[in-house]
Amino acid sequence: MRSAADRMTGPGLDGRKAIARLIARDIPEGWHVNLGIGIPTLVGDLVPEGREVLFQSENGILGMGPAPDETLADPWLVNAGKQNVTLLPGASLFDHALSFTMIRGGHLDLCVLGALEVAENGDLANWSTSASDTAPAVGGAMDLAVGARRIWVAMEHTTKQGVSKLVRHCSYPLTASGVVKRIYTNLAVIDVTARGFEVIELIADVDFETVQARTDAKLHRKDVAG
Amino acid sequence: MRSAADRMTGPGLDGRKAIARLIARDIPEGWHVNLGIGIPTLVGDLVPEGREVLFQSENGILGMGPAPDETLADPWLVNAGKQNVTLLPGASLFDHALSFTMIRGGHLDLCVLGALEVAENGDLANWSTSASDTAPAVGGAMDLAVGARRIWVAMEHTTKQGVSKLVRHCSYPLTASGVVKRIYTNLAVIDVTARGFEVIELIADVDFETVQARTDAKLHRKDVAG
Amino acid sequence: MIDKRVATAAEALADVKDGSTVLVGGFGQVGHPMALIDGLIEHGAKDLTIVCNNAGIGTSGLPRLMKLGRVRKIVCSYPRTAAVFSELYAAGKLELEITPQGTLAERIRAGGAGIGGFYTRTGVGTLLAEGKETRDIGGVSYVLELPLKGDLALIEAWEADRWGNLIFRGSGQNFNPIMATAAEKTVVQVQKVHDLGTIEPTAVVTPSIFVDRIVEIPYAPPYQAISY
Amino acid sequence: MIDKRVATAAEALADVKDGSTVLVGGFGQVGHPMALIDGLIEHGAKDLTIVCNNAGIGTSGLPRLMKLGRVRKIVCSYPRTAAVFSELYAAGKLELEITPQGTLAERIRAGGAGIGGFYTRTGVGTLLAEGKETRDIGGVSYVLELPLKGDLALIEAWEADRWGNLIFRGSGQNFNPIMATAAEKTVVQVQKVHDLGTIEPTAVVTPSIFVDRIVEIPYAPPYQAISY
Repeated sequence: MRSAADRMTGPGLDGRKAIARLIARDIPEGWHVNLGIGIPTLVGDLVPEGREVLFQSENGILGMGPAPDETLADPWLVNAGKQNVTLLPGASLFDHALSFTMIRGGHLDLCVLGALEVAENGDLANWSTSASDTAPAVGGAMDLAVGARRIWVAMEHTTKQGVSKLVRHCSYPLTASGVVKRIYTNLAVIDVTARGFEVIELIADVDFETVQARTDAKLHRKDVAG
Repeated sequence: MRSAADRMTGPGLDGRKAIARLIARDIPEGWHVNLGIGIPTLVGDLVPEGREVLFQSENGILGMGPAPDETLADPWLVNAGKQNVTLLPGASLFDHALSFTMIRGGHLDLCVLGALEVAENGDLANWSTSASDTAPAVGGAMDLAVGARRIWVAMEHTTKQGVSKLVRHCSYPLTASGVVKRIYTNLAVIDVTARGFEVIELIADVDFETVQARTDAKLHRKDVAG
Repeated sequence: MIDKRVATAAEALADVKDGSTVLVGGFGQVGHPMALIDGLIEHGAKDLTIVCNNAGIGTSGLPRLMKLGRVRKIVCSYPRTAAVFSELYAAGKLELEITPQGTLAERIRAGGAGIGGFYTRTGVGTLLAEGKETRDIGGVSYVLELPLKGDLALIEAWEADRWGNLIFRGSGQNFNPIMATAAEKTVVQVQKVHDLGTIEPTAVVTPSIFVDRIVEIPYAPPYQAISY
Repeated sequence: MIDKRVATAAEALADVKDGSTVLVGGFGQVGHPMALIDGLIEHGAKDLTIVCNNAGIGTSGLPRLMKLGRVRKIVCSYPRTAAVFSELYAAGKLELEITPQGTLAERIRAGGAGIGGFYTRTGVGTLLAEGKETRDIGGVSYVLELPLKGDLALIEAWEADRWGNLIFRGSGQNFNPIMATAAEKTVVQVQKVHDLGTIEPTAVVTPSIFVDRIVEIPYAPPYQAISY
């Protein structure tokens, strides 16, 4: 068992899996979902047995299955993070044009992304730390952020230095404006609503005040006005 | 044998086939060619034995073969004129988006179209007889006319009333501006050049003066200035 | 378990609203979803906008829908396939938006792909570009065309699985794969539904994400294969 | 007889000119034409613009081409895959045009499909839309993106026939089918060339019209399958 203090200083693989497991719990059957690199990728293996969820990868896969045993991996089949993957019965393979038709055309029910910062109006910053980045790389993040019907963010609540990643205004370059609908951290599950951040679930033994203390923006309690 | 007079009053099936045969003669091996409805469609069956030419149909076929025996026709396989067709070994089938990528993207070496009028600057009118057409229908003509690398026109030299279809300026609504490169009629083969219509071949026993008399625009002789 | 099969066209179309824009697949009669159009006729929805390359053939299907006065407008490239269309249009009882075939295809693809508009050379300087923005890009003239989306797409495929992966036969793809991407609800008429995994991942033409409902209609040749 | 096979990468690339824009397929190492890139290195062409989703991995292929100083500019979505790129870019020795991955794909498709430009929501309000036209269409903000074309496309497919019909394996399609449409010359590295007619018409992913030259490289797994 990891302590609340551990979760506050940032989770290891177990903690990251715990975040991913909450997300997997909340994805209904039948959704089409793209998973970003990092914690989001872990979601794919954690969907409850028997629930059919279709995972999409922007390099042309719909219907990815569990991660393969390394020795049995098909080297021709990789996901957006270039990791080997498997296919479920019913999977399909296609090119980048059709893949981004799915993404940009609003056909994905959900995309789960990592983030550097999320602002209380739903702004997302997850691709670059400055306008003078020495090696900027955006990948499919901007397309996914504007294209999927819902954006959920999976991230540690603070940086390793303890700085809140939930903010009033993003300081890093934006990926997209006003797109994040929900955030899963090691401390809480938080909806982005018209009034800002709304805590809908506290993780284990962490209380609301502790999460607020770690957050650089006002948190609201669900079902409590103001 | 049909007489020159026959050819001047408009060809029957034999005459239309004669025009199509000339076109088939002039298509080099390896070209990708779309054939319009009417005389152009006849070209497909007239390519000399052993010469590989790939015929495209805008409804998603590349590599059409000879017209099928009616009783053996595959009802799921039709060309742009909704006639049953066959496939050569090496054919491919695809959707309208990819078909018009071929067409609009400049990948066809040639499109052979029918016409109501062709002007000496290469303007093409082949889709509508007036702006108040009671049932206008354009099909793929405008896309083909601007997209293919070359437009050749196959048509009778004059209307049934004897009016020239080669004109100084089109009177019918345009399909596209300045796109026609060559015209095959029952009287002559005519290139559209910087100086206008240039006769490059006279059909059988018709002479230049006769063709000029039937043409409502100046004709130039190939290799003769002025 | 995801299972998009419904028993009848009537069930698949139960929630269609008056005033809907309906994308209808097919080129001529190949890939044209006759059973679903019959279902739409039965359903009774009116004031429809139909997007289809042709206006149908003969008196069944789209011509019947038009004859019944249920179509307000038709968007197509080549309507001159049905006498009913010509009569209604000449009588001013049917709006027509005529669009070059490749532009029609690209507008539907844009609708499905989240593209807000695109520039094409097709139609520049012609009647069909009148009232549209034209623009010089790199010394070439283009016309701006806007995306086309449907409330409903009615398409025909050859075979499917219960998730909605589709394969097509012969020249039956035509507008179907792009229309499947461009509507709120995509209903497919297929000749056979296979077990999941029967269709190879590389063979899938329309991935299941684009399909909402599947109606199985036993194997039969296209409604009518006419040369004209 | 149409036969697009050539014996070696060197022969297939003999006419590449300095200053060419080269579209290079692949996502990571899958579908990435390593043998053709080696051919390009051998050939010696310089002042190249490379369009590729990634900047390569390790020190072979694209990183080697960059290290040799033959690349002037790279257009991609995710270059942060090769240390060589980062070094050269930080040293100001390499131009970078970074493009969102879906916009990169759509720009290449537009290049191949004769589209003069298109509007996308991707990137609106971000650094990557700076200097680009933005426009309101139906109450939504879009940014105008222009087509990308190559003098040359280097792609990898799984199998082909002598006309150039292509099929792909696993996630090997990625950028390859669209790049094949968007270059003056498309050269393909395949693992096997079959007799004409062996590949079913419905199975063809890239129709032969888009392919100019085919180099057969015997079956082998992707150059490197690394997780990072």
